[in-house]
Amino acid sequence: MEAILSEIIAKYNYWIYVVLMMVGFYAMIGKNNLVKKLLGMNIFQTAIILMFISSGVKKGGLIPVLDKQAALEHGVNSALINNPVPHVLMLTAIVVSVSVTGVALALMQRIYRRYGTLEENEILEKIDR
Amino acid sequence: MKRIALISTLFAGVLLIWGTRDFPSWGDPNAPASRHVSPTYIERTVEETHIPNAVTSVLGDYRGYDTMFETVVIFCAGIVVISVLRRPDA
Amino acid sequence: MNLEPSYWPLAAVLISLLGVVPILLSDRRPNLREAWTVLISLGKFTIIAALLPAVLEGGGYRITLAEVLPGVAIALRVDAMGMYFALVASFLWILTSIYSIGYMRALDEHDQTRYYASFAVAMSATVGVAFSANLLTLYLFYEMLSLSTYPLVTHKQDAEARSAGRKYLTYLLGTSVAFTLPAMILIYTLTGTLDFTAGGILAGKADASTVSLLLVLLVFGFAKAAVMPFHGWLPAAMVAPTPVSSFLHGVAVVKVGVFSILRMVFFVFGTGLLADLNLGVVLTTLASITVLVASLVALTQDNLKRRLAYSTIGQLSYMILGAGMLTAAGMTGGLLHLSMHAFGKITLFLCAGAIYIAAHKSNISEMDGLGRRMPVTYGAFFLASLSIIGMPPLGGFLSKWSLVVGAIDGGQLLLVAVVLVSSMLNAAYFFPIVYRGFFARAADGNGGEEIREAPLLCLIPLSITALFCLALFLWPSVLLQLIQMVVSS
Amino acid sequence: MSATNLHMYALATPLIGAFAVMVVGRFSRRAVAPMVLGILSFSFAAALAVFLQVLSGGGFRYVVGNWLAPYGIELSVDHLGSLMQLLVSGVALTASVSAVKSVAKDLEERQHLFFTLYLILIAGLHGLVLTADAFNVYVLLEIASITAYGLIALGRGRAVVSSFNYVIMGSTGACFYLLGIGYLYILTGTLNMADLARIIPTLESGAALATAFAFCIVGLWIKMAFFPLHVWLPNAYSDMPDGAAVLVAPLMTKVTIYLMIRFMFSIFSPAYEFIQHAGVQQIVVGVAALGIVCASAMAIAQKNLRRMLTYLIIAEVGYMVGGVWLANAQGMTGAILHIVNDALMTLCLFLAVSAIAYHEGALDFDRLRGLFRRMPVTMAALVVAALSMIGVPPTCGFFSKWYLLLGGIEAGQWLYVGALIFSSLVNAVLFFRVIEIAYFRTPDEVAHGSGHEALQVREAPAAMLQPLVLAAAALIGVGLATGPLVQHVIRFAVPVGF
Amino acid sequence: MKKDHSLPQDRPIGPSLIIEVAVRIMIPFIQLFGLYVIAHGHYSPGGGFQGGVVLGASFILMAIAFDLKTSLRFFSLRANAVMASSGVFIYSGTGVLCALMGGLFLDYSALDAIIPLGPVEWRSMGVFVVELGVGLAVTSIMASLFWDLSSGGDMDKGL
Repeated sequence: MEAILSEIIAKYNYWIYVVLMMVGFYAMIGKNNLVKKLLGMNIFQTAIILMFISSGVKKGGLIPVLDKQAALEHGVNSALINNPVPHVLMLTAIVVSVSVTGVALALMQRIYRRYGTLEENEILEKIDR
Repeated sequence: MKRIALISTLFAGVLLIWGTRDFPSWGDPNAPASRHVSPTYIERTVEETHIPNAVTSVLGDYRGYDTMFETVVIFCAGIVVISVLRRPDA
Repeated sequence: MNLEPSYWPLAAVLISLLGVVPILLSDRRPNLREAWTVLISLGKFTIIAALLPAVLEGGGYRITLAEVLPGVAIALRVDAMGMYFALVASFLWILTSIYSIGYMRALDEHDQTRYYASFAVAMSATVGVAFSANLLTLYLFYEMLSLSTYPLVTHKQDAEARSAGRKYLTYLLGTSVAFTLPAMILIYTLTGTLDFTAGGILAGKADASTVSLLLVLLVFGFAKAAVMPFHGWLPAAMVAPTPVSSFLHGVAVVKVGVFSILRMVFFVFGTGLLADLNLGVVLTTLASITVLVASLVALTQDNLKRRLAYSTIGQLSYMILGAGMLTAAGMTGGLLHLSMHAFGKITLFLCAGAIYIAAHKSNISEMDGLGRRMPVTYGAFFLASLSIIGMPPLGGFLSKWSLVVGAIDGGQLLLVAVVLVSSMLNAAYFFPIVYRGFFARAADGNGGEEIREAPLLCLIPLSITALFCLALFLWPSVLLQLIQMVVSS
Repeated sequence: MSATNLHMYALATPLIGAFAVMVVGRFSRRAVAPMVLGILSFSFAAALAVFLQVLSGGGFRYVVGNWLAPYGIELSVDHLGSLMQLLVSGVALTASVSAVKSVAKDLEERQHLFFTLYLILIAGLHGLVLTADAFNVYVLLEIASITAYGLIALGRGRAVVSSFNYVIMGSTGACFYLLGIGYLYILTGTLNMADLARIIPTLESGAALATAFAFCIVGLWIKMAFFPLHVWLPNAYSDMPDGAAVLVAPLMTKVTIYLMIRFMFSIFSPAYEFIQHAGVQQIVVGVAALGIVCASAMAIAQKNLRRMLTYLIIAEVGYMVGGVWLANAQGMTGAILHIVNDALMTLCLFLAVSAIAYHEGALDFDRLRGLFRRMPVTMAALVVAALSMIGVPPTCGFFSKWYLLLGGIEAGQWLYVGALIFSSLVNAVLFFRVIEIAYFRTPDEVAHGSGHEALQVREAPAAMLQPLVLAAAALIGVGLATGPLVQHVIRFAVPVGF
Repeated sequence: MKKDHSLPQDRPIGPSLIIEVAVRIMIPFIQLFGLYVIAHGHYSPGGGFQGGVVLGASFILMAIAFDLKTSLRFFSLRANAVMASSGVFIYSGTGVLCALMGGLFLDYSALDAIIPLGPVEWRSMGVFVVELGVGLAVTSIMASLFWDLSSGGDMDKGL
């Protein structure tokens, strides 16, 4: 019991992100409407971003922006400063997700202009005939 | 279709949660992610790059190669949107 | 056997391959094109004949082009067996190309350039198979032969020809990819090499079951040998123009199949290994069945070329039979039959072509009384069929005789019976043709008169080959010498 | 220019050239084609120089920005990497010669956009084959994918829909990969491949590692269209413009397979996949065999040459994944060799397709009648490529198939061996059907006496024939050079451990 | 700016004076802030992307408040394309320049050979140059993304 409780306290954030991921993933592959697929993709990517960021947290850590003079005179105690790497990685991931979203939106506009709908099954039957 | 999606989603989710078993607890300053490479950035950023903002120094210098391609990615996105939407037959 | 490096084998293979270029270039000028063809065929024969003396002295030539896999190169070598086959094939090519000039012109066929070009490619593939130094090279040229003969088989381009071509490729490519390639890789994994070495490379490397599996795979894999049940392509391929059938399906293609199987038996498995494991019986059973069944089927065919095709299927299995006996005389007979049958069968096909040109008849039942109109053709036909049946004083007698001797040496009296019975059957399906030709009254008296002999360009080659059936009985020394070198090694 | 940076120049030239093309193309259309060709030939020359340098001096590792690994991003220019870079730049150059023509015909209004994306895609592929950093792989994968989305969307008919499906599937794959990398980062705190490979064996956290491995590998499988995850590929590849297909079809899947090899052997180890989880290996090889069979069967059902080829690509992916997972040196050699050969084969096939489409338009089988009369050179090259696909020596397809079969027999994976042979037979059937139609069937208008121009020779422009002939020659050349290639290059790429 | 009253009236909500005035006042400050975020990225949270997005947002706001033509008047399509290309070019060009100066790719300290600031200082400078490039690219791409997506490619009028 004690162990389980501590486990929950230690990991609950990851589990929340996993649930968020499942939501996004299901929307991506299960939904019929293209917009919903795209939203699912964004949810999925957001969940991943959250997971990364939360992996960089240190209890009572400060933001990784130092005071130049202090750092030069008597170094820094890295244990008190949050891990910058996940932020960097996730900046990249955010940009990627923005780009993919933009591309997908543009494609969707063309699809709508061509087929007059965004429901996958309707599009497919329009293609067949 | 939906059933397959649901099953695969649940499978993935269970796998992921099972995977978190071995994770360090949240905010643990001794987690490998906080111990292995990142402290070096924080400690060295000022004397190696004169940039007190560790995020900027890692973004622009230590991992600048990533950032370059990330800029290229968004550039690509712009080009793709232009080429998809601004077309004669549109 | 000491093989000295030399570029001549490569030249022998390449000359007709490169000869394709001038043939294609002189597309518009038939005389020039056919002059090239004859010239190339003569050149090829000359080169190969020039290599002969060294081989007769027990030497030979070799050349390695590229080492493509560890321990396996694309390499050529000239040894007794290859020389024997190459000699026969390249000699017959000269006659066939002369004959096809007459034939194609008489019938005024279309796409003659394509015809001659693929013929030349097929020829280099054949010699390539003869001179291959290892299984990979042999496979390479084997596939090349299948592909280059495809346009010849489908020359007519009508629905029948297309389906025939489809059948042809399905059988030949299919078996080679499905059986030969795995067998080859299996051998490579077992021995680490694919080179042909006298006495075999598998000895001691594989257990009985593997060896027998390999044997069956390879016998069926080289479906050009038309061992039943993979014989269906041969009758189908008879839609091709007669020179093609005569040369490729009387000589080159089918003999390549048999040659490859014999190569396997002598140089990959090694007769010793087969004898130890008592696997000759596998070959002999398959062969005997094919011989008898094919001969029986041949009896029922009315179309002359189809009957000849089935006769070919039967005759091919004599050679495998001989190899399967694993006795010196038997092998001699098998190898000797390779050339004897080549000369005999090509004569028969050429005659069939001549009859078709002269009388436009392809069914035996319509050929009553033709013999009196075209005595030369029918004379040649008679000689050749005698040779194939195995009557003295014709070449076929020698080979069948040594086959029988071999069977007796091996104490396999059953095989003696097979040979004799099948010879009876041969007689049974050849004599009626000759008989009808000379003695039967033409069913319809009219229209027989204007039939004359075929053009000279057709007559000369077939008479030459017919005479060779006779000559080989009297002077077989060179061939026998080569064969002895193979068998003794 | 110092020699140590040559591979970076090979990468950066297309990248910088892309912006130049973007700007210059707005003002003059005519300048685009020569620029592209010049850029790519320089990049090819540089890649060739790097390859020779590696052949003589051995591979080396390169730290971008002069930050030592694991702090900076590291590139590994080893035998395999430089071979792949040579392949990428060579194929890109050859394809672009033909692409210039077909693009000028298909979408002359938006050439400069097309070639901007085209060059950035090439740069991304260069980066992918060089990088030794797990996260960098993700970014570059996205670059390659986004440009590919754009190139596909430029295509005909329902291209946008295919492209959108590709977007969804591709981002799923990318997200999976990123997720796996995230798990690895949380466990190890590093992203450098060598560093990961050093740390991973010391971890005793099996569950998280297995999860990370599973998600990364599945993500890559989605990107490479491995059998059950292949649904996006046929539409996407058959709808994109020919100019793009000649680049994307040969390279994308192959480079992803190369990434899988890198991931499996540079981050994880053969011991991890094949010894600790031997069951998985059996399953994957089985699935690969199944994929080969199914893809070949689906290829038979197609009525259109281009679609048929797309299904064959899926089958070939099965070859290579299976070969890698055979877990022995022969299979590995076969897989790497087949990456090269299959890239060349696919290049040759798609070049032929685009050359045919240049005049004929659609590629349904009944449109191919009498094509041998009209385009003899193109069809001859197509035949060579077909023989290579079937696996007839001395074309290169035979030798990689040889190694794969060797590995399959060595590993006792008879299912896989059977699948390979089956697919070779199916290829024979497929291609000889095409050849027969193109060779013997005469077009209807000719059959009706009229319209003999259908039998006149009307080849594609020389700019499309030269690369085609070159590729066909390369098929035979590489086939004959297999021995040295394996001896001097691929031998070093096979990971130690088996 | 008289011609603002000649704006197309066919939008669901006509031009609303309050919004337009407010936006006209805000935009300079937004852009200033964007530049600050880019420039001050070394010493405070910020950098090329963040600042670029803010700058792009200013044009997007312009397009929303007035209409697309207005924002295009301040930021033409051609300038946009050139800025985007040059932004990315600055970044990759810096990398190649470092290589050409005899260092490794993206090794800013090699630029010391051009203007001697000291290798370490050059690293900071290089990062700044690079961030500028990123800012340029992100600004223009953000704007063009919005224009294209909102007008479906034909740049007549926004939402």
